[in-house]
Amino acid sequence: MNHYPQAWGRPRDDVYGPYDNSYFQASAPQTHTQSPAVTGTSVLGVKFKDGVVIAADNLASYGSLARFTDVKRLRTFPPNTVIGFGGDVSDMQYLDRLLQSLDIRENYLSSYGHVLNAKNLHTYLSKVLYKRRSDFNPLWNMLLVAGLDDDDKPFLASADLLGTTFSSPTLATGFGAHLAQPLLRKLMPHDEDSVKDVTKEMAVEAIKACMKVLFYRDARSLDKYSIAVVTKDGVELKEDQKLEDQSWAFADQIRGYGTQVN
Amino acid sequence: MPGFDFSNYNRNAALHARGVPLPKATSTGTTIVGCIFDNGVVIAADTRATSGPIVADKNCEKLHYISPNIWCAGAGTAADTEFTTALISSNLELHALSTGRTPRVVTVMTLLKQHLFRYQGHIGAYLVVAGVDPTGIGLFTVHAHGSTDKLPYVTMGSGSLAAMAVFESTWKRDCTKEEAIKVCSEAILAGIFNDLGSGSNVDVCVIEKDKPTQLLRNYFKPNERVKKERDYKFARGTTAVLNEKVITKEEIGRYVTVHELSSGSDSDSLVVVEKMDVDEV
Amino acid sequence: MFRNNYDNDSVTFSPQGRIFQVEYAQEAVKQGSVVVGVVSKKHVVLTAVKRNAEELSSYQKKIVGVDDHLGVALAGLASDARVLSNFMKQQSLSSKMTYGRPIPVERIVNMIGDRAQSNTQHYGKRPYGVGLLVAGVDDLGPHLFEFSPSGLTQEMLACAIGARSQMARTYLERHLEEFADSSRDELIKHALLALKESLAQDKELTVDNTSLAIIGVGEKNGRKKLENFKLYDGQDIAPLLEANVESTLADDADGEAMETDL
Amino acid sequence: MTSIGTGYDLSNSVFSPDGRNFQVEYAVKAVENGGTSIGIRTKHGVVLACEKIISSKLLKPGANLRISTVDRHAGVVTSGLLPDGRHLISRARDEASSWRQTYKGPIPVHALASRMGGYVQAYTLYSSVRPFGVTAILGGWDSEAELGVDGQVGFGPSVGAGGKLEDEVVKRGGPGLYMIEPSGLYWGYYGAATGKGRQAAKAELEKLDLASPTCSLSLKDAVMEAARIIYVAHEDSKDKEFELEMTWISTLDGPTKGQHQQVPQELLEEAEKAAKKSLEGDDDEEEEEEEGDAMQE
Amino acid sequence: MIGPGTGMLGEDGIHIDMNHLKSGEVNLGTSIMAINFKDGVILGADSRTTTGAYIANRVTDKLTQVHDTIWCCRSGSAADTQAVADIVQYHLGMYGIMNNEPPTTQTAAALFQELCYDNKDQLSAGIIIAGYDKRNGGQVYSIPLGGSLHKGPYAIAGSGSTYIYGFCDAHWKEGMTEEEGVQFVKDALREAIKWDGSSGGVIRLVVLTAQGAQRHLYLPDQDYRGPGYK
Repeated sequence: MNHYPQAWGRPRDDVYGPYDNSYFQASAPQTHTQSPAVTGTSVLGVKFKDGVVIAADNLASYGSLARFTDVKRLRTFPPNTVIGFGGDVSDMQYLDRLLQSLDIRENYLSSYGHVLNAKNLHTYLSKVLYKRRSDFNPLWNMLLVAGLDDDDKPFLASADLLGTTFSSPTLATGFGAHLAQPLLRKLMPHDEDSVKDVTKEMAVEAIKACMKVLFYRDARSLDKYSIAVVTKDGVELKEDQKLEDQSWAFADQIRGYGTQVN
Repeated sequence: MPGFDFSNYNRNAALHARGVPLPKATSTGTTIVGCIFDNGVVIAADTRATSGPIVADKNCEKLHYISPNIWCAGAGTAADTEFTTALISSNLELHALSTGRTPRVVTVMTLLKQHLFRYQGHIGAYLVVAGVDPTGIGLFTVHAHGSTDKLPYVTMGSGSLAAMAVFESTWKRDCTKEEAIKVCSEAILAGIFNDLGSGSNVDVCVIEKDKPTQLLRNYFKPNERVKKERDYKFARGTTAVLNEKVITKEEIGRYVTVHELSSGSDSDSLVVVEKMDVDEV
Repeated sequence: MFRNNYDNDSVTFSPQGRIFQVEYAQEAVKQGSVVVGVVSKKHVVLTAVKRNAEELSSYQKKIVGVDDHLGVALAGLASDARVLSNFMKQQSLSSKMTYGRPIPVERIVNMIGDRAQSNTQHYGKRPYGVGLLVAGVDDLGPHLFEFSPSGLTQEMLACAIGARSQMARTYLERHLEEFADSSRDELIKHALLALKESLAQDKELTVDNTSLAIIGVGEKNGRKKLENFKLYDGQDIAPLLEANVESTLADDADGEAMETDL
Repeated sequence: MTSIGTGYDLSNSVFSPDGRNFQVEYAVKAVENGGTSIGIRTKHGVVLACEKIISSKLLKPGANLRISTVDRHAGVVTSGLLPDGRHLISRARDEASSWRQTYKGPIPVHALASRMGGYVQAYTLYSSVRPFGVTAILGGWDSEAELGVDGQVGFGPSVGAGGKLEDEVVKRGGPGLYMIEPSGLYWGYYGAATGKGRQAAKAELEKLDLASPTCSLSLKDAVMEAARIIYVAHEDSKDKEFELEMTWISTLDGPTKGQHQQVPQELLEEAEKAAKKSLEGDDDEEEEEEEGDAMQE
Repeated sequence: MIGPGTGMLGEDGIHIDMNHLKSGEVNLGTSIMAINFKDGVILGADSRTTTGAYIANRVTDKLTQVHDTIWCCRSGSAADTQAVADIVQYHLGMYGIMNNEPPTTQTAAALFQELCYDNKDQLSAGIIIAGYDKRNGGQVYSIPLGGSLHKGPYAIAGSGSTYIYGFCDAHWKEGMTEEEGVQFVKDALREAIKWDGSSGGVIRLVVLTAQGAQRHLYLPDQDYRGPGYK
């Protein structure tokens, strides 16, 4: 036994060999564990026979505070992909810039005529997200990628902060997964086989109905939203839409919480 | 990697886990203040250094030299204030030599805040920076995390609330040197008497335009130690002698073996000890 | 060859603005056996004459498959070509991994071009001593590129490099108009005939010394589908030689310009 | 070339006793052997054009583009060693992208020129590298619109930002044309030319009176002129066939919306036709203006 | 909001850690804002700096100049925001020299965002950037805790801002005159100071227009009516 605390309570060096001091870390490990600050809520997406409809509201919350009400969470990538972001807004902006630099690289700098379609972008984004989560420094987002695949067929898939990917004819992130997905699935009773029977109008209607339900029942939602229709011909993006035909008038029938009638 | 080495931290954590209490760093639970007057600036400090509940030093120096016309009062971890100010002072001297200009107070303030910010508050130095330079009179506070404030009168340390109370009630604009010294020393006295972390004497430093800086060490000694009226010593003869027996050197031979050393040998006293055999009694 | 002061390295310009080291490297390409490439609207063909070091040794590798949609033929230092083709394999794989898309041909060609250029501008490096014909198919169709040690890359309709390749080029120039609409078989025939032009007087195209590769745009259910890189080597090439070379041997018995320029 | 062979021209970064860097001058020679490239700057945008000598009949027509986009709003054409040109362009793209990463917006054209010049200059400083064997012409358009910050969300007041001055003196974007030489030197130009036919091209450019504030050249006129000038400049090497390649960048309300793009095929063909015609017209009144090899310092 | 599947967050939304100052750190528990008006922008702030409940500085200047006509309002850790502002000031100074033209407000916002986003784990800084230049007019950007960047007609931040969301939304008008703008900012900050214990002291304003920067000061003992600007 000697005065080195490293040696206390362990077998003697002269008998069992020297202690491996590397177990005493010289510095604390670097950590990135972060939590999101300013966040967006659900993103919804539905395929239809010629393309995809995608929507998200315009709110960025700070905890329960409705901090910014003009945040456009649908971002387009030329020529015909739309990405919807949920989760941290600063990370959304980071990804947006990342996609912009990719756009410049792909569509401006290199040989003309090659495009990255939604499927390519989704692959790319999921790799970015997975890389960051493997560095224990996740990008705190859940996103939907809407557009077309290699065969110009509708493409819709999600990726999240863990790098998990998912694809389905209807998708919803966040609260939408609970509130909107059941409604959207009614539109597509036979999953992928139903896509060919769904028109653009049906898809838009379904999305609008879901946005309304989310506004009624998601405490972090807003009645202003953006909606985009992606087809072979390009992207038709409408920002600053307002929810219509809301149902509140029945409130006048409600008196008290039980026996009260007046 | 530059920066702190945390291996001692790990060792201490290991010790602590085994029940060894961690030693307390000497922290200057302190009152320090500064005040600008018409022709310069005064800073002042108490002189108590504490280590937990123990007064480690009754008359320490908390006013640190930076350059002839710039001084710092330090609160927080004593070693950190001491070495941080010494480091900045040294760098400033080199800077002054290479530029051939008298150093500025804002330079000191900037060097300090950038140094402290880099260490994210782990260097526990809370400082009042004061001085006179060609651009005028400067008075700043620098917190351990690297934030700074510019004010006409400032206080820091555990006694800063008591001291600030004095300033807030008696400070007035455009005061003279004498008034500044007075309000500063009174603010320190408020700290000494009302804050347990502060005590002992008042040190004052007066930095004036175009005049040599005056360090008024122990400007006030309000806690002079007076002779104790009583003491713990027993007067000679308090204990009665019941009997007395003198044992001579020869008689020691009964208990120990005594060897005479030849004066010619070059063996030293240590050797003597080793040669001494002790008998069992 | 006469020696001048300006040819010691690739970082010295001659007073005429030439870089001799690069020009010498281009000579190394002419030492290699001939390779020919031809492109039509649907296909791209590479073909090459392989040499063997001695009677009993194996024949060299002249055509390397890089990916399903990409291959190169080389003339010059084979080990330099290996470095470049390995690099191309990595880049191609990385594109598939990151974007789920085969890398566009022009882009990968530019990458090796840029690599080669840096070897001509820094002391202590030497230019690559190899010329490549890069054949590939992407969204825009089949492509044929020539790569040279200077880092210059050019898209060609047809090309031949290597020893005595001038004869092949003469053949290609003469038949240039026919290539675009050639069928798969016709294109192979043109490639082999061009190759044959460059043979030394006493040489024949045989199953041992001839390699041929083809990539194409096929069709499946009305959609474009890649016809993967296919290499004909050894016995595989026998039917191609039989169908194309032997027959014409009789036709062109009078033999045009069999003289060599060496 | 009096000092050729005295040994001061064998290494880059070495001055001769009379203060010249021969390797840089030799690099200029490489440029002078290259195909002609020109740029024209008008109030409405910039046109870049180049003469691509067809070295082989086997080259694919219309492929092998020589004018490159560097960022959405800027393009570069080079004369001289083509692979060196690609190297410089690749660097210019990196500069544009790193600017975006820091400042989250497009790089101003003058800043891009400055960075390209700095990079080229660095290759004249060391004996371990050789200078670029290219002269690059950079054309771009600084957006006249209010620029956001890349990735930003939200907007200012719907009535527009307060206190904006509509004054003429307030600079609001505009065209930029720069030429970067192998020495790293660069100047801004109204009309720039380099490569084999530069002398003839310069003479033609000067006739356009581009520097005059009253110059009324429209962007389409500039395209027509650019094509004609390339044809004029090609006269000296008539025996070789060539292809004309042109790109342009217009104002935001112009045909390219502030982006660097290829001149559309129809316009290109129209311009080529007109160029050929005008050449047939004044074939005999050829003038040879010998101009000092300017701006070599 | 991230839904189930990510497994990190509760049903009730996102938990914001407002309290991640290092112990003993000086906090700008603050009310700050900036608005766009007819001729430019106005920045405003209270003057209270606290450590815990103690007011370490009652006349703080939270309006910081980072270039000639680009200023910012700081909230959060005093040390962090001072360090960030100092770095941005340095870069904007370099930009002006290197490019022979003054940086725009966008440039400043981009630099602030880069620092706040990349170092989000180390910083607690909520910053509003407001600037004026002749070409782009007045512009207001806000960077909240996570490091996102938001442009707006006006921005409010700091602990006191939560009390005046309603006030600002109700009283906001676009294209106000300077007097109206000053009154709006002053009234809003008065409310924030009134209800937020971490805000207090004097009200400082900076008006940025083509005429340059103009400071205003309003004192509590004059009922925030004066002295105004000199």
